[in-house]
Amino acid sequence: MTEHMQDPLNHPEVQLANGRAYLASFIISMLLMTVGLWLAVTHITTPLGTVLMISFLAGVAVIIQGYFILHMDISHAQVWHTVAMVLFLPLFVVTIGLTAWMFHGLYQRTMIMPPAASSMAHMSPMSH
Amino acid sequence: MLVHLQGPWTPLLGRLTLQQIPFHVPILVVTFIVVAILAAMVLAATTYFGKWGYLWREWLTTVDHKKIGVMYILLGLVMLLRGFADALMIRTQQAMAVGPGSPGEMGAVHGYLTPFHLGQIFTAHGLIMVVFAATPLLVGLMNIIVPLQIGARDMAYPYLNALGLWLTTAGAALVMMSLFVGNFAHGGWYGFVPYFELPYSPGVGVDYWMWTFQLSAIGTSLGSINLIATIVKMRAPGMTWMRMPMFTWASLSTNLIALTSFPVLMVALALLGLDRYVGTHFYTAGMGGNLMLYNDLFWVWGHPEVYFLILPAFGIMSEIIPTFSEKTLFGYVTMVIASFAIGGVSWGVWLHHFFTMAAAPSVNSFYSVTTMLVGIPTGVKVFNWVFTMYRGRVRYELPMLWALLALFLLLVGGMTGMMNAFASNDYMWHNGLFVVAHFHMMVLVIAASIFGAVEYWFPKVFGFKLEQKWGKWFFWFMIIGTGWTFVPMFFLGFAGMTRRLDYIPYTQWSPYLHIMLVGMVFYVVAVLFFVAHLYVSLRDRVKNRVGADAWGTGRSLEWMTHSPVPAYNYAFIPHVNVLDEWAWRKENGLTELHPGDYEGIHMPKNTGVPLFLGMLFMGLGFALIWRIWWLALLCVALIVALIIIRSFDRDTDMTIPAHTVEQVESGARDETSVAMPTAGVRGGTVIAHSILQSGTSGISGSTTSTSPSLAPMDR
Amino acid sequence: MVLPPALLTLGGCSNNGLYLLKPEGLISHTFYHYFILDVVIMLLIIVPTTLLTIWAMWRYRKGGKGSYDPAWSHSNAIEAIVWGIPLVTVGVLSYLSVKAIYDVNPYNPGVIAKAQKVDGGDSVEVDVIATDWRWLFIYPQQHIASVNQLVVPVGTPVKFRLTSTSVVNDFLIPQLVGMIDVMPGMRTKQALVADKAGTYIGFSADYSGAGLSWMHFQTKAVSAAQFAQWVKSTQQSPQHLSYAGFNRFAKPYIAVGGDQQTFGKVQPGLFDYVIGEVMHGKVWRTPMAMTENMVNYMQKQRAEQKAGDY
Amino acid sequence: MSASAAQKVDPAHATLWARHYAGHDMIGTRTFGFWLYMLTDAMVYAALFATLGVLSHVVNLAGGPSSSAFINPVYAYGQTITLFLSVLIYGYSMVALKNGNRGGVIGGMFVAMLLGVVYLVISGIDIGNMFAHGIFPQVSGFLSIFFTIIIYHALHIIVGVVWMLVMMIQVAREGFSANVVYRLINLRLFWHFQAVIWVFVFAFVYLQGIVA
Repeated sequence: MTEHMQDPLNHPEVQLANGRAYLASFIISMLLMTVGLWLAVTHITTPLGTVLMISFLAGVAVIIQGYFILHMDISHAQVWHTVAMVLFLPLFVVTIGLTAWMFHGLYQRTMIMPPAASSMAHMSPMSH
Repeated sequence: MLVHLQGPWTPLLGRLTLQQIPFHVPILVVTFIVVAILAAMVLAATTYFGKWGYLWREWLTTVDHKKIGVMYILLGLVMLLRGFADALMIRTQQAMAVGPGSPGEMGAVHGYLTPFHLGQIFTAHGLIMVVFAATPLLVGLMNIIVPLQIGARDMAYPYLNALGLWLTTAGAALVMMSLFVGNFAHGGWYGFVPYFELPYSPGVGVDYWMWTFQLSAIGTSLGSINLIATIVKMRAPGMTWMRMPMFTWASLSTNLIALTSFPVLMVALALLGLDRYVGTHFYTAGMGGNLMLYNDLFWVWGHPEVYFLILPAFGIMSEIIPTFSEKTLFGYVTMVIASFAIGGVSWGVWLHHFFTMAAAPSVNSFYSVTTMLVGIPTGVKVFNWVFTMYRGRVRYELPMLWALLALFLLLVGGMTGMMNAFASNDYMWHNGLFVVAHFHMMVLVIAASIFGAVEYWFPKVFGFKLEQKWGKWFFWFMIIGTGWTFVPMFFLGFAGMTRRLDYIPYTQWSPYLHIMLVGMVFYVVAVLFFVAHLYVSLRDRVKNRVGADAWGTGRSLEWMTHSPVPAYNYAFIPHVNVLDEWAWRKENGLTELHPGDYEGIHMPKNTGVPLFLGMLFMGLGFALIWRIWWLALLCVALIVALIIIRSFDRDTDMTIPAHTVEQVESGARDETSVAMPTAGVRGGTVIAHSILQSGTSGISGSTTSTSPSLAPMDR
Repeated sequence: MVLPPALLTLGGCSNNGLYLLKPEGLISHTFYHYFILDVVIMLLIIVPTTLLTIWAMWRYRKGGKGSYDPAWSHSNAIEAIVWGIPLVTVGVLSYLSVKAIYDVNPYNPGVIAKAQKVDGGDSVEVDVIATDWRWLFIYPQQHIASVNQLVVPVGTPVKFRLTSTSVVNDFLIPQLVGMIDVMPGMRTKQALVADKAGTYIGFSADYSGAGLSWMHFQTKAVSAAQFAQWVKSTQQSPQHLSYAGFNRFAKPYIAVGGDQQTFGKVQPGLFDYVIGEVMHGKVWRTPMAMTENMVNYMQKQRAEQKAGDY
Repeated sequence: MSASAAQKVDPAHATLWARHYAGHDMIGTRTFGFWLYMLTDAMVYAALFATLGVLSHVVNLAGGPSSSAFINPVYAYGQTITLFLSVLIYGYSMVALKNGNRGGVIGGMFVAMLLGVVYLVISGIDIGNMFAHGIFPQVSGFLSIFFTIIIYHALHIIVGVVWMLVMMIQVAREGFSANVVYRLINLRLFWHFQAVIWVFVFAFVYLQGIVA
């Protein structure tokens, strides 16, 4: 637990703060989100097209933010942060993707809303 | 109240009433009396010998990774015994309750346990063995060994380390509390929905289960962050990735699994909690919930968790087998790759825990194939261990015996695992005893490795070896018990018998159940031998004193420092030149541990905050289980306040002065005798090997209230 | 380690209850076929590995005859073999596993589809509703229902639709067909063909609460003529099952005595109706008193419920 | 491998001890661990989004309203602006830290915190409106996960606000000690990470909710 005796402000993770990068990140992500909102509200393309476009915009925004404000790069100070994130990324995809795949099939195979159900709801009990 | 509760509720005590204390269950009353007597004896002894101060200073407030590890292992052993007692009850109940004519005792319909009571027992057995026995045992071992193996003086976050321990302990304490206040969940350790929803499990049992699970999950996640950061950031100079010992590699991959998977468990449990407390519809059958979602989320964690447990076991085997083969591990690079391959594949196999869910055949095929892929790196590991023994000089001491037992059990477990991965087989015996027998083979791999690791590293931590005679009796009875219990269980699997029955309708199955009882008797005797083993070892501890390199053929860095390890681990941080640094130094006669003047060592100071936080979390859990809202709010407020107050504390570190280090080191060196082991080390001798002349320690640090004594463990 | 299996073989050669090893249906035969293949292939690997391990342990023990070479820790040839053997094995097993999954796929088992293509012919439909803790088998074509007893004709494909009222169960008849989850608010499918007349045990394999151990049923495989006879006699049964009656029937009930019964007439569409009700939030909750003191509850329940009309 | 490698190192000239080893980089270790924690939190979100994916089928509405029927994107857009702005200001506060400007750090953090409070107020109004229209988490499986995600995110903002309050006091009391500095960096990671998560929440809960 020996500490660096030097000034903590000289630490590379303090020094990487960058006002211009933060501003750029703010402007670009605001822009992307605004476009996304506009797409969603105006219904300018098909629902699927809009969903894909919004996903794309979100992806770009996240990459921009990851680079500019989370400082994900391979500099000496940040490389392990980046490695950790890269290790996690496929797991996010696996968790969401495989789950979606499994349940898409499961809904088709098991979640049949019986057509008769609603009409039977007020059926009188059978007499015998 | 947000949801409809059966039974009374008052603002002051929530659902807690006097009826929740099970006076009417004789088994629990007897258990309570025994536990109370034992607890009173321990408390009285501590008071009588005046050890409260010592306990507080040296253990309860410690942030030393070795002591925390020892406490983890103690917790694990205690819970292992509890889990074993549960297993005994399950086996006896099933053997008694065969056929419609089997009589019922003590208010049970068949056998001597009611279905509700047996349900609690098998739930507790599973949960305890997985998260409160195996996990603490392995986490404890990693805690002790990993910093030593990478040449670090401590973990990255000593305070967090203590917090992880006390959160896990809080969870374990709640499980034990459920014995005497209220009841535990009664549907299986991994929980079923919608069975665990309020309409079908109206009592507090599921809440106990949920919060204990959650606490241990938080504790383990914190631990995994700590171990990963320690390995990534705190390796000694020269300890490059490819010079790390296998156990450290295994710890890294296993903690990566924990780090990534435990959050999903927390979500799975939290959503169930929302259903039970707030009345949402995540897992309900109706109202737009999806009950299979729980299984999905749970096993997204649950399967990686299996490898979280097995990988450290593999790491232990990879340390023990080379040491007792007096030879380098075969295929080091391959072993590293295999560890990470297992960790990686573990993330894509979880559906095999619910193959019978009616997923599309393409989905089941995918998961069947990915599951089988695990067999490849596992097979490689087995072969590599065998080739480590090849051209070696294998010594059959206790740690090696355990490691080899683990190897053979792995062959059985691996084979049956491949049979389970074959989905058409699984359709037939899913939820059946074949699966149960299979995973008990695997957890016995873990158990055997843990016993091996305890034998192997015990002298490193305490400075003396465990004796061998009683240990061998323990070993052989464990083997016989295992064969006698689990071979019939495989047969019952072929009989189609399913899990968690408290009454066995088919009398054809009874011979197998009765044979298993014999196995349980062997296990009981084995436990007695284990106790004798510990007792005799403690009694003869002076005789069994060892020096740094306890087995004479240690290879990795931890064998380079004194046994027992001083608080600061290494007086001088070693510079690592090769893989198996210590073996290399011994070969080249570089075993002198005193290269120059001692320096002051900066260490973290002990603190009681983690212990208090653990207690508060236990209070929070208790309050939430019984829905005592005021207490829950109070605990949350205190937890937040305590964390903030602690963050203002500037006095968290201390420096061990150079002269104290010198005193400790020369004390350890004085004990070194000239006796040289010839134990198979090529060239050179082992200077650090020592035999203690007397029982009294040469090491005694100051024991003021703020700084811990530097003697690593009490002798 | 050797003793217990030896005892087992001595113990019960004739009727040892190892149901999975005595398949009597098309699906279970298919399972058995692949099971044997799987075991044989695995043993081809495991047995030599075990022998190799024992040989290494003996040969290279300290003081033994093995040569000692502590520096030896790498060999490309061995590495290739140790990766190669598991790789090939897993490849072969994966192929077989996928093939087996399609052969016994519960929704449309390859083997039954193939058999039907050859034989043609009808199939019998059965709607299965699992309650806490009984099995209700509805024959929608025949408008009859049977509790805790499944009667199927030999040689004819039987196609199941399954659902549950409250919690998840697993439908299993070890000698005829493997498990499929039976889930509330959801509909799963299963299919089987019985090869031989006989009575087979069937039960729920997933934990569903206190009554699980008693939640088993008889499967009677009978000839086509006997089946028709059984249908006819059941249709004479004076007991009828309407939805309102089902609502009472589905209340938690532990069938300690097997408790078989039949219904001569069943309200059409009952199966779909139950799924719809559950999807709309209907629950048959378990009373707390029942979980905690089951014996009293069972006695009270048996006094109340004397196989009444639903 | 080891033995052959061992022979390559000349024992006579090998360095055996790391004398005057300065120890590990304390700030870097602390922030790395915190980053690992943030990634586990991201995994929590991944699990929640997987849940959202599963519970977005028409069956999961259970007769309740679909998201397009009740989401008012004006509020969510307002939250986007305040959160991103707060993150930007916190960034400037970190620039002030780089320059050793104590007043700048405290001032920036104060504004960032206020914006966080504004975010919470908007979120509160939005959720309050939904509740007023009978749209509760208990209505359907879909609404359960919808509210869980947005409330979980709001809880993070609350934690961030409290943390900023604590850090402002610590900076004022202690100045830039190593402990304070690593906490400021961790808080930066925490706060900036909320913006990244919000991108997902905004895009996949709100915007796609309107489209669906």
